Amino acid sequence: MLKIENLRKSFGGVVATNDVSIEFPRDSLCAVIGPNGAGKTTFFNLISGALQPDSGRILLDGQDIVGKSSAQIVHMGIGRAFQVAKLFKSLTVEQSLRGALLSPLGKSSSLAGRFPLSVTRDRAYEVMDQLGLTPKANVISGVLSHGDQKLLDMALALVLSPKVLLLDEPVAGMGPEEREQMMDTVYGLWKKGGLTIVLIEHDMEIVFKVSQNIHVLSYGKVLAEGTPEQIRKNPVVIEAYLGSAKEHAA
Amino acid sequence: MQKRSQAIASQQRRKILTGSAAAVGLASIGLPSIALAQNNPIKIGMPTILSGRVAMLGEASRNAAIMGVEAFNAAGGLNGRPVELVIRDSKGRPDEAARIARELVNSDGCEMILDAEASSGAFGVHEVARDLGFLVMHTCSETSALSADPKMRIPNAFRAARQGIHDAIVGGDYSAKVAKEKGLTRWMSISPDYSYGKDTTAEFFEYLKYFNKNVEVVNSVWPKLFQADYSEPITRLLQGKPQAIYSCLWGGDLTSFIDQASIYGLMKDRQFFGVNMADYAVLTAIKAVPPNVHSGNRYLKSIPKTQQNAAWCDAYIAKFKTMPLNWSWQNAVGIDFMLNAIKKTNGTDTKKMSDVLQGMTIKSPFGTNGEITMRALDHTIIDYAIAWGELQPKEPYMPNPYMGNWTTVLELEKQWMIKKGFIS
Amino acid sequence: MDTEALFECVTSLSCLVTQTSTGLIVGSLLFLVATGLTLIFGVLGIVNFAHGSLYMLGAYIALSAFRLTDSFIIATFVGAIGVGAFSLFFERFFMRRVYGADVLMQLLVCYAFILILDDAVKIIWGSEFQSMGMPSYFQEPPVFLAGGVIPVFYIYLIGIAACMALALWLLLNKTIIGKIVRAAASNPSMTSALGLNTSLIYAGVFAFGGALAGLAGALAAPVRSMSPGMGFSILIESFIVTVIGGMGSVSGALVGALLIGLIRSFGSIGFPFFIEGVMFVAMAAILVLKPSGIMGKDSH
Amino acid sequence: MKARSFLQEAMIAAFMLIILVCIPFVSDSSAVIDFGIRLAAFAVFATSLNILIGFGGMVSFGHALYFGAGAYSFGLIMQHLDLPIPVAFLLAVGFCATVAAIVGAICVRLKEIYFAFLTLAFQMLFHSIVVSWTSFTGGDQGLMGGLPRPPFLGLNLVEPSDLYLFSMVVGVVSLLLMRYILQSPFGFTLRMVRDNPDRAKFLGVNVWRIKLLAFVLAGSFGGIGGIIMALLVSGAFPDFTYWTMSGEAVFMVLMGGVNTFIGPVLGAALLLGFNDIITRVTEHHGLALGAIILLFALVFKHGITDFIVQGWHKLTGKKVES
Repeated sequence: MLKIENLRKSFGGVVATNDVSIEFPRDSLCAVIGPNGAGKTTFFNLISGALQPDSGRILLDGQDIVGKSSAQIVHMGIGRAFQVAKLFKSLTVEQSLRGALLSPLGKSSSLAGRFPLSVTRDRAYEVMDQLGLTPKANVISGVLSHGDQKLLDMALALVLSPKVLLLDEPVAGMGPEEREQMMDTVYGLWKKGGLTIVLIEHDMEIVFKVSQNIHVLSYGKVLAEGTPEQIRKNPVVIEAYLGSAKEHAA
Repeated sequence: MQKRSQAIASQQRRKILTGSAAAVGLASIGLPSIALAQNNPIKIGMPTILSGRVAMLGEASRNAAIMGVEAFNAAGGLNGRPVELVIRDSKGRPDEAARIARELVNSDGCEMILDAEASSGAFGVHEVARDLGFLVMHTCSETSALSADPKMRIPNAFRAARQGIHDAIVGGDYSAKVAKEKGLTRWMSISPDYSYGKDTTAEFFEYLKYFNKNVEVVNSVWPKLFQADYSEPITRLLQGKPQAIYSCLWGGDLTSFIDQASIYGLMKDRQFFGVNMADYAVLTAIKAVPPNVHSGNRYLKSIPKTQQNAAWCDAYIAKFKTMPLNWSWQNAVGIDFMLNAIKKTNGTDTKKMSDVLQGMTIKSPFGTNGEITMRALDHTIIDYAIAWGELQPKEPYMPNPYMGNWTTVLELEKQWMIKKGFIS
Repeated sequence: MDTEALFECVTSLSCLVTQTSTGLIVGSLLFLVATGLTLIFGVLGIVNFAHGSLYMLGAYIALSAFRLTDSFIIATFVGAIGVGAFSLFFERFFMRRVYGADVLMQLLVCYAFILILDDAVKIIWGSEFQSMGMPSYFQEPPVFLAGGVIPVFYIYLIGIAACMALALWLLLNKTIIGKIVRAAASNPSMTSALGLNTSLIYAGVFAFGGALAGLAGALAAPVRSMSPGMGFSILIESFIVTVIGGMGSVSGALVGALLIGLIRSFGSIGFPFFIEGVMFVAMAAILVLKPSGIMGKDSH
Repeated sequence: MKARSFLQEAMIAAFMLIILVCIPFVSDSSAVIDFGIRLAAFAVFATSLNILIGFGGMVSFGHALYFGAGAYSFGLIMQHLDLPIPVAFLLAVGFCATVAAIVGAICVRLKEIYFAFLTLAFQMLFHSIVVSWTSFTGGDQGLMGGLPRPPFLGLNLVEPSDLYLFSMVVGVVSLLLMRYILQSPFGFTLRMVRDNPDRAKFLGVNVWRIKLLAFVLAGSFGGIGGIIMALLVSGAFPDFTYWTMSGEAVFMVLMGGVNTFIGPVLGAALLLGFNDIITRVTEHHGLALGAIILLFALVFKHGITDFIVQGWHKLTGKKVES
């Protein structure tokens, strides 16, 4: 489905992504974990076209997407939610989603007709139902609760029915039960099928619960890969985390 | 055009009807008709510049106009009907000037406009006058085109101000003589980079060469209007090594230039011909007028050397505690022409007034021989005093002026107009 | 476009000297005004559209001081300090309220003051243009250098500008105040976290920037006639300078000012009728190619 | 949010238009007529600027370029080619659109103050071209000799009353068009780009194209404002392209409020009104107008309409939205 080959990116001297090769199978729910500064977000930025890699290939269904603009990559079916929700603060939830649906229709710059276009209604409500945002349909994004903002952010990615959904720390800055709900939602989305989800997280517990495969990044390199059990036992991983913990302590 | 004139005519009719109706009414109650008269003064609108860098233009113009009106009213106005000036600031913006002119006529009940606007503003007001057909007297724009160019001419617009071409002819004549005496062949010029500056300079040199064949204009530099720093044009002048320099810079720009030029030693053993030097604003601002400076008269108490002029100047100073400027005498003349026309036609009808103004001659302290004429051909004044001469630092700033000879001026102006295709 | 005249000048030493010195003269006053503007932007992150009016105010205050004391030195100080004080008042009671608000609110407040100051000047000093006149001790014949001409007063003027530039550099890079100010510029929240009084720093910088404009106005007074509204043109020019040099960069202001000075002086030979046009082209070019300006460090 | 249909808005506009057109029959004071014409010009001009500032989040300091471009191109066409006014009108708007496309293509890549200064630079460039190209533009004195205004459809625009009618129709129709555009899919995409360009990118929106389109539209409508002004003063002047004119438009937008469509129209009315009244009553209009602007900047903050809307929502406890 999504295949990364020898991806490499460095800023000045620092190598943020060092010869990374990972494959995310169709309809899988995989996680990319790693201590802070492991290069997780850079990794997403490379896939979603926010950054261009120095070398390597990113294959979506066998097609190399390196060099394509973010916009093009979105159209090819990779959606992305952000660590810090990126929303349209002055638009309502419904407006945001129905606005998001314009570009796939090629209507972004169309002066004809009146917003919102009726054709966008059903899809928008479908997604709002899935994520439980329907009651908030007419609330301005800017005033949503933190949790709802994360949901809307995800909804914005989801509404374009991507093949692959990149989730950057979906539960960042949430309370315990909020986290639970969020992960249930994510899991529910995935269960419905037809969607490959890749999520970044450093809360390992959550990751272990939901994901099938886990890829551990550290200093831009793939440290380990495998099922939650394998990773849980893997001494290298533990070392990496403790090590980083030490650094933090120091 | 026809439709418009009818419109005006009908307006006039309405006025007269209401007026007479009221008169009858009052008369029947037995009030003296004078009561009615004082109730409705003749309003003259005056758009001018009272703020920003040329606010002094507005103040100098306003003062003179006020003097004229007060004299007229003191003398009983138009059989008891006083004249009232309605003065507005256009901030020097042509669109604002046009707007104010419209407003004055349309909603403030002004029956005519004394337009004390600088050139572009004057053109703005001129177009309003073309559209609305009221009587307008331009008093500050010296641009020849305003009245000389046939496509600008309209029957209801007049100009009581110097005209660039007149100054140029006299200036050329005078400077040519000086050039002969002092053997000045190598000339340069520094003038503001806008139409007044360009036209005036071109015209001056045209006549300088006409009167003196062996004059060579080496180069010209064109600072921007209101430029603060003249270093680069000054150094250009220094490099050109001219024997004489002509300039039609004016006001603050001229002062800055002189101040900066003198520390460069530019004025040293050179003749400077600055047409706008002999204006009290400049003469008083420049602490010491350098030697070898020649100028046209903008306004000087001593030119023309008559009691009337001196008296007017003293009265002005006494009233406003400031010296009159070029704009002052021009507005004094402008308002005089209007008031005379009102008296002559015994009313304010645009058509009638325009007719009498054509070719009208009035007594004026500023005429070469006590009189100024509003030329019928192009509705602009002639026979006003034009003099050139060398300056000294104190009154009388121009001790021995060379008075321009109007027969020559008119003769040459005629040729100029033919050459320009203004007349055939 | 008169290329051969330009070439001719560049090849003749005397012309080269004269035009270059002219460039310096035009540049040095511009620098004083622009550097204040750029400091304020760099530290407070606001564009002081009223900066030109502060320049005007400096000139007029200096004029009055000169007429009273007949000493140009005193006049210059009074001009600078007076405007500094006014700027402090302006910052404390008005600008402070629009920090953080978008640039438009700042524009609005500044424009209000442009209008008010122009009118105030007209009421206090009259609508007629004023001129201080050259103090006697500067009325010396100009200096001749390799065939080029440089007036004594302008040498003095360039000297002061150079000293100010040097002093500023030392102040910003070699003193604790400089460190604090630069810290405030880079990261206000951090400085306040360090227990430094940011609002005090802001007030100080604004007053100082204003004083520089006032100083420029005062220095220009002997050679430039004054009239209400004289701040307009200098404002636009200092915008060009700050943008070209890099908004927020003092060294940029210096480079930009000298650049504009030279464009003016040599432009008056090469392309006399389009100098302004060329300046705006330069400004546009910089913004397109390197928005952070010649000396600005690139944010992206 | 309960959105009105375009039809309803069209009705409202038509109704307003009828009222406006009737005003002269109620009071035939020509002051009202002149004010109406100028208001039409500036309302369209300010609203067009608000497409950029309010809905696009792009603060332009150089919008007068299009006001001037409209006035000059229209004026020159009327003077040199004898075309009927509607044709000249369309040509002039086309010219503005072209200029805006070129300038915009360069400008919209920049952000915030840099965008503002670049637009300013282009405007001043245009201004210095207008001033120095004397043979064609009349230089500092503007287009002289008046504009020929041949009657069309029974309208003789030399007559103030006819010009008033014309301006009202053009003004209201332009406003309605802009309203329509801002409610279109593009209009909301523009809001999305304003709120969060990054997110818009990740939804597949071509941000640059959206901004450019907004810039071109704003420029074209700005030109219409200039054309009306040119018709009123029967000429065009360099001041139309000077930065002070851009400033005025910005102030109108700010006074009226950036977050409502109608704000700038109100702002235009306010600023013109203040200006006219103040210049009537005092010679020190600088002080007066300055004080008023300060009041707006420090009290009403986001413009009079926001002030009202906010207040209203405080009462009704609803949230504000653009």
